[in-house]
Amino acid sequence: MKITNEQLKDMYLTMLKIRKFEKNAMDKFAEGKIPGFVHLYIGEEACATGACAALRVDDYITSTHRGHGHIIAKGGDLNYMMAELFGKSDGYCKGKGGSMHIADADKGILGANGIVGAGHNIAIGSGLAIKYRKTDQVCVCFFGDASTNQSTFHEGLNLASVWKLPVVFVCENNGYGISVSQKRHQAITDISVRASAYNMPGITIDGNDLFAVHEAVGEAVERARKGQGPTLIECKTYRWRGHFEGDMTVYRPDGELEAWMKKDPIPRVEKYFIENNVMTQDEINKLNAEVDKMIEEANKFAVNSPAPSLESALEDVYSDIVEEGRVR
Amino acid sequence: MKITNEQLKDMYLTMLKIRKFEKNAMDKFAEGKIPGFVHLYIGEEACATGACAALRVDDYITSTHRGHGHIIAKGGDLNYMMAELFGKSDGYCKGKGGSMHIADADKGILGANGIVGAGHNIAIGSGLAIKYRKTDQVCVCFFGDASTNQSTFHEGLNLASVWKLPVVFVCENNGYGISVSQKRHQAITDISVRASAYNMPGITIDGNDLFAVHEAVGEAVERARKGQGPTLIECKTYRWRGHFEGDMTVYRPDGELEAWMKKDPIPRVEKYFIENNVMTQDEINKLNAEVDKMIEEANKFAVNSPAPSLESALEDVYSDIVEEGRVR
Amino acid sequence: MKKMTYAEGIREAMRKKMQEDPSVLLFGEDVGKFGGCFGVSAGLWEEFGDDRVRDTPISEGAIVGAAVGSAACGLKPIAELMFVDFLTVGMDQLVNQAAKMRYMFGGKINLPMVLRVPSGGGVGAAAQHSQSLEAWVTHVPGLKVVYPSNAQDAYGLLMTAIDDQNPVVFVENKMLYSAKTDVDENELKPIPLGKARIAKDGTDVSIITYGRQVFDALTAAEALAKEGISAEVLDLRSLYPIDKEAIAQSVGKTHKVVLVSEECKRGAYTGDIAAQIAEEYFYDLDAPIKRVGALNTPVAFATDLESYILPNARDIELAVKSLFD
Amino acid sequence: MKKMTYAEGIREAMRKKMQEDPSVLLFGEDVGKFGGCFGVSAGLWEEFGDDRVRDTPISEGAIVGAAVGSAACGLKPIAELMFVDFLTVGMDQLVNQAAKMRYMFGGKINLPMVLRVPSGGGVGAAAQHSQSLEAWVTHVPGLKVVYPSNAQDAYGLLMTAIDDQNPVVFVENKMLYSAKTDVDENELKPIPLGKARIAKDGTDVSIITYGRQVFDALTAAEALAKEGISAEVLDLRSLYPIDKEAIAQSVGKTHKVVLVSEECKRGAYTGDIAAQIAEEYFYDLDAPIKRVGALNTPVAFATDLESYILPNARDIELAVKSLFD
Ligand SMILES: Cc1ncc(C[n+]2csc(CCOP(=O)(O)OP(=O)(O)O)c2C)c(N)n1
Ligand SMILES: Cc1ncc(C[n+]2csc(CCOP(=O)(O)OP(=O)(O)O)c2C)c(N)n1
Ligand SMILES: [Mg+2]
Ligand SMILES: [Mg+2]
Repeated sequence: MKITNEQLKDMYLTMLKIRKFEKNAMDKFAEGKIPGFVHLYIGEEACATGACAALRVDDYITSTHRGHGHIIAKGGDLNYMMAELFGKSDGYCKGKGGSMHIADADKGILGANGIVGAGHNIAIGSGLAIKYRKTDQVCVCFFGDASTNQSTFHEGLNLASVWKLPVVFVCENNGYGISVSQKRHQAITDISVRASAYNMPGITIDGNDLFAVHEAVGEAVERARKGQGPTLIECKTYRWRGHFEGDMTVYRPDGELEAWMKKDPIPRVEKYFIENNVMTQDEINKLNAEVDKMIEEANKFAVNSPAPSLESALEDVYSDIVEEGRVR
Repeated sequence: MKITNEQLKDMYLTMLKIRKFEKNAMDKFAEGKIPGFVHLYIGEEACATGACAALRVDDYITSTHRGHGHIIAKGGDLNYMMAELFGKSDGYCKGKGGSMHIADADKGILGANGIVGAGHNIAIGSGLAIKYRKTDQVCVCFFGDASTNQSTFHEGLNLASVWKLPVVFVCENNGYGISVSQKRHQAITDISVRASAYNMPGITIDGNDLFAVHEAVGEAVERARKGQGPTLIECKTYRWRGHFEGDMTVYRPDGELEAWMKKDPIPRVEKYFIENNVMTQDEINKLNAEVDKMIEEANKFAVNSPAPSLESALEDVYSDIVEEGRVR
Repeated sequence: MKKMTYAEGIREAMRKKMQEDPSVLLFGEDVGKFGGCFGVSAGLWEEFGDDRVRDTPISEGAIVGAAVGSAACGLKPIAELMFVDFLTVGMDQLVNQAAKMRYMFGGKINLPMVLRVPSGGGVGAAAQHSQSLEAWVTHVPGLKVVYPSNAQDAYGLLMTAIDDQNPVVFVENKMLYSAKTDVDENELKPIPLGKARIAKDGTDVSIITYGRQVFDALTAAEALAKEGISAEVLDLRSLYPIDKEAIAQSVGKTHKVVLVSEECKRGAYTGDIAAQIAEEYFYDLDAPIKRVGALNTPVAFATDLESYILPNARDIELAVKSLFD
Repeated sequence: MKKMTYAEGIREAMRKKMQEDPSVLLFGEDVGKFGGCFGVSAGLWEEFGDDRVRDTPISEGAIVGAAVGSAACGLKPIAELMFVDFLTVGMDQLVNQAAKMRYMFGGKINLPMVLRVPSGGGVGAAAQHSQSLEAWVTHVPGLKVVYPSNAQDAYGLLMTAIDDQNPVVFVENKMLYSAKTDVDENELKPIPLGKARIAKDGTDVSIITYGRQVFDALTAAEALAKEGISAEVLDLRSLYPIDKEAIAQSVGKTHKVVLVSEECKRGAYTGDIAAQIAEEYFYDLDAPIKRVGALNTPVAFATDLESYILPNARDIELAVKSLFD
C-alpha cells in the first residue's frame, strides 16, 4: 500500500478531528449537556482512521457503541454528530438516536449500534447486497474484543466466509469489555486466530500504528473487491477513558493507562511528519488550531440547534404511519 | 484407554439397541403410530456408544433432535422411550415431549432438544454446576456439524474454555444440516479446527470407529475430570436415513449412502469380536435376538400404555401451579 | 373459480415479485433445492438459481441480520425462518435492529424486508415447534405484522409486504399450507396492509380472528346459525397496522365480541384488541368480551393433548353461546 | 422507619440467600468487582469471591443457558442481563429451554433460576436500552414474572424467587434503583409470588399498575383526591402468577379501572389484564377500561422526547378523570 503525503495528512486530520471531537464530548458530558451514555474513542484513533482511509465513499461500514471515531473517519459531519449528541433537531437522527445510533446512509455509515455484536450480522447483509449487485464495494465491520464472544461474531464470520462476502472484519482489541479484561473473557490472546475457524485470513497488528492499520485493511479491502472474500484484522489498542463517561476504571492495573498513553497514535504520526519533512511543527500547530475551530463550530451548531418538537417523536417509526400521540 | 472385553460387549449391545430401536421407530412412524418429527440415528451408533461408555451414571449429557442414540447409550430405558415416541402416559415425558424432548435427570440426561445448538449452552451450565460443587463429574455435549454455525456453539465453547469447565464437546459430523452439505454451510473441512478459537484441544476422528470414539472421548473425559478443561472432538459419520422420516434426500449424491453403509460401525465390531475370539457368530446372533426381544417388549409397552389424560395437559407447566382448563 | 393452496399463494407472490424486481431475493434454511421444510419455495431455486434463492447455515441471527443489512443497502430480501419458534434466536436482529433503525436514525433509512415465519401447532411437533408468537412482534413499534388465512390473501398481502419500505413479519400457518381455497384470478394482486376482510356477514356477534382460526370461526358460525345466532366473522389479515375501523363497525353493529387466535391466551395479541375495544368502544358492548385461545401451557406432543390445548371451532361456538345465555 | 434503596433491597436479598444457601450464585456481565452496570451487586464479589459472583463474557445466550443448565443440575443461579433489551440475545434459552423444559420432560426437572433484567427508560439511553418487555415473558407459559416497585418488595420477592423451583424473570426498574423507600425491618422476609399490594386504598377508581408507575399512580391519586376522586392504587408486584382476586375485589368495589405500565401500549401486558377484566368482570364495570402506557414508538434519545414518550403521573390523572366526565 503506497500512501501519498496528501493521504497521510488527511488521515492525520481525521485523527485530530476524532480526538478533539471526543474531548469536547467529554467536557460537555461532564457539564451535563449530553444525556445518556457516551463511550469515547480517545486512544484508538488510528484504527478507524487507517481503516476508513482505505475505503471509498460508496463503501459501507458498521460501527458500535463506541462509534464517533468510525463515523468521523468515514466522513460523518461533525456538526450533525455533535447536535445528535446534544439531542437536537439538527442532529443526524433528529435527536432520536443519540451517541449510540448515529448513521449516515449516504456515506455508507450503517449506524453506530447499542447492541454489542450487532454489526457483524448487519455487515454480512451489506456484503450480500454488494455481492448480489456485483459491484466492487466492500463493507468494513468494526467491533471490540469483547464482542468477539457474542453469537453474532461467529454467525457473521461463518456466513461471510462460506458466501465469500466482501466484508473486512476489523476488531479493535482494547483489552476490555467494560471491566472484564480479555484474559477473563476469552482464553486466547490474539483474536485473529479465530479466523481459522472460518478458513479466512486473520492478522494481528498494532492498532496504534496508523500505517499498519491502513496497510492491513487496504490489502483486505483489495482482496474483498476482487471477490476473494472476507478477512479478520485485529488491531491491538487501548481506550484511555473509562468504558463510558463516569466509569471509574477500578479494574485497571496501575500504570497500564500510562504505558499506553506513550503509544498515542497521534504524536507517532507527527514525529513521522517532522522526521520526513511532510509537515513542520508550525503546520501541525496550524492544523490543530483549525480542527479546534471545527469543533468549536460543531459545538455552536449543536447548542444553537432547536430541541426537537414533541410531535416529532411520533414520526419515523414507519415510513408511512405517524403514530398517535396522547393528550397531556 | 484400555477396554475390557466385557466393556466391548456392553458397547456392542448398546449399538444394537440403538439400531433396532431406530428401525422400530422407523416402521412405527411409517405405520402412522408415531406423530410429529422423527430423526433417526442409524449409521451413527458408534458416536454415542463410544462416548457414553466413557461416562459414569452421575455424568451428564446434552443431546439433540437426533437424540435416541445418545439417550440409549447413557442408559435410557427403552420402554419409556418408545412409549414417549408413541405419545403415551408411561413415556418419559408422559407424552408431552415426544421424540425430541426425552430426558432422564436421574441418569444425567439433560434432554434431547428441538432447538439446534441449544445443548451447547445448557452443557456449560452443567459444567458450571460440576465445577462449582467441585466434584469430578463431566458433561458430554452432543451436536451435529451444522449446529456448529449456531450462535450457541461459539458462546458455549468460549465460556467453557475461559472458565475451564468439565465439558466434552462431541460433534457428530454427518456431512449435512438437513439438505445443506457441510461445504455449503461452512468453509472448513475439519470442525475440530474451531477448537483453536477457544484455545482448547480439538481432534477429528472416524466416528464410525467405536474404539476411536471411546478412546478420544475417554481421554477428554479424563482431562475434564482433572480440571483441565473442555475438548472438542469431531466424529466423522453419516446418517443413513433422511434428515427426518419422510425426507426424500434429493440432495444426496448418488452412491454416497452406499459408500458409507460399507463403513457401518456394527459389523466392524462384530468382525473384531470374531477375529479376536471375543464373541462367536452364534453368541452375536443370540445377542441380536435378545435385543430384538427388548425392542418387541418396548413396543408392547408403548402400545399398551394408556394415552395421557386430557387434564394432564394442564400439569407440569410449573411445579406449583396447575393451569386452568377450558370447558368444551 | 380456481383453487389454490396457501403455500402456492405464498410461492406465487414470491415468484411474481422476483420476476418483476431484480432486488428481491429469498434466503433461509433449506429454501433452495430442498424447497423449504414445508415445500413453500419448491421450484424457485430451479427458476432463479443460487444467487436469488439461497440456503443459509443454521444461524437465525445471521439470517435476520442479513435481511436487515441487505435491505439497508437497497435489496428487498425475503428471509424465511424454518419455524417461528426460532425467532428466539434471531430476535435481536428483528427487534433491536430492524424495528428500530429507521427511528433511531431519524427516519433516514428504508428497510424493505420480509421475514416469513411458519407458525402454529397441529403437526405433533411439540413445544419448541408449535408456537404462535405474533403477540411479541405486534408489541414492537417499527414492525408490521401480517397473518393471512387463505391463498388469495397470502398472495396479495405478500406482494404488498415485499414492496413495503418497513420490516414486515409475515406469519404463515403451517396447518394451512396445504389448504386449498378459492382464488379470483382477476384479483390476484397486492392487498393493502391494514384492511380486514369480512369473511362472513352477521348481526348478532362479531368473531374477530385471523389465520387458521378464521376457518374454525366459520365452522362455529355455521353451527350457531342453526341455533339462530348470526355471527359475523372478521378476518384481520394484518395485525399491525390493524383495521380499527372494521372492528369498530362490526362491534357497533353486533355489540358482542369474541376474539380468537391460536396463541396461548395469556398475553395474546387478542388481549390487546380486547383492551382497545374495552377502552374505545365500551359503550357499544352489551356483553363481556370473550377470548378464545390456546391453553396457557406449552404445546404438548401427544395428539390428543395437543388438540386439547389448541382452540377449535367448538370452543368458539361455546364462547359465543355463553354471551347469549 | 428505616429507609432502603431499591438496589439495596435486591442486593440484600442476594446477600442473604447466598449466605444461607451455598447453591446460590450470581453471574452476568460486570457483576463482580465492577458491581454491575447499575451498582446493584456492589460488594458481593468482595464478600463471596470469584466462584460465587462471576463476570461473564458478553454472551447473553450463554448467560441464560448457563443458568438453565446449572439449575437443571441442582444450583440456584441468579443471572443478570445488563439491560432487559439484551433478552433478545438470550431469548431462546429463556423461552424454548427454561420455560418449557419441565413441561416437555413431563414434570421431571426443577429449574430454580432467577433472571434479573433491568428495565425501562428515563436515563437517556435511547431505543436499545430503554425497553419494557414484560409482555413478552408473561406470554410464555412456564415463566414466572415479578416486578417490584420498592425496596421492601424487591427484597421479599427476590428471596422467594431464588427459592422458587421454576424460572423467574425478575424485572427491575433502573430509575428506581436509587429510590429510597420505607422498610419495615421485621417484615424483611420472603413475600409470596402472586399477591398484590394495595398501595393506597380508594373507592372510586382502581389504578392497577406495578414497578415505577406505582409512584406515578400515587402522585396522580393525590392530585385526584383534591378533586374529590378517591383512587385505589394496586401494585401487582407479581405479573405471573397474577393476583386475580385482588383485581376482582378492587374492580368490584370501584367499578372503574385504569391500567398503567411503562410498556409501549400496543401489546402491553396491561392489555391482557384489561381483557381479563372485560371478560370476567364486565358487569362490574360502569366505564371503559382505560390504559396508560408509553407511546407506540421506540424510546427516543432526547430528554424531552423521551419523557413525552413515557407515561407519567399527569397522564394517569387525565385518564382517570376522563372516566368521570
Ligand atoms: C448484547 C449486549 N450486551 C451487553 C451490552 C453492554 N455493553 C455495552 S459495551 C460493552 C462492552 C463491549 O466491549 P468491546 O466489544 O470490547 O468494545 P469496547 O467497549 O471495548 O470498545 C458491554 C458489555 C450491550 N450493549 N449489548
Ligand atoms: C434453531 C433451530 N434452527 C433450525 C432448526 C431446524 N433444524 C432441525 S435439525 C436441523 C439440521 C441440524 O443439522 P446438524 O446440526 O448437522 O444435525 P443432524 O441433523 O445432521 O444430526 C435443522 C436446520 C432447529 N430445530 N432449530
Ligand atoms: Mg474492548
Ligand atoms: Mg449434520
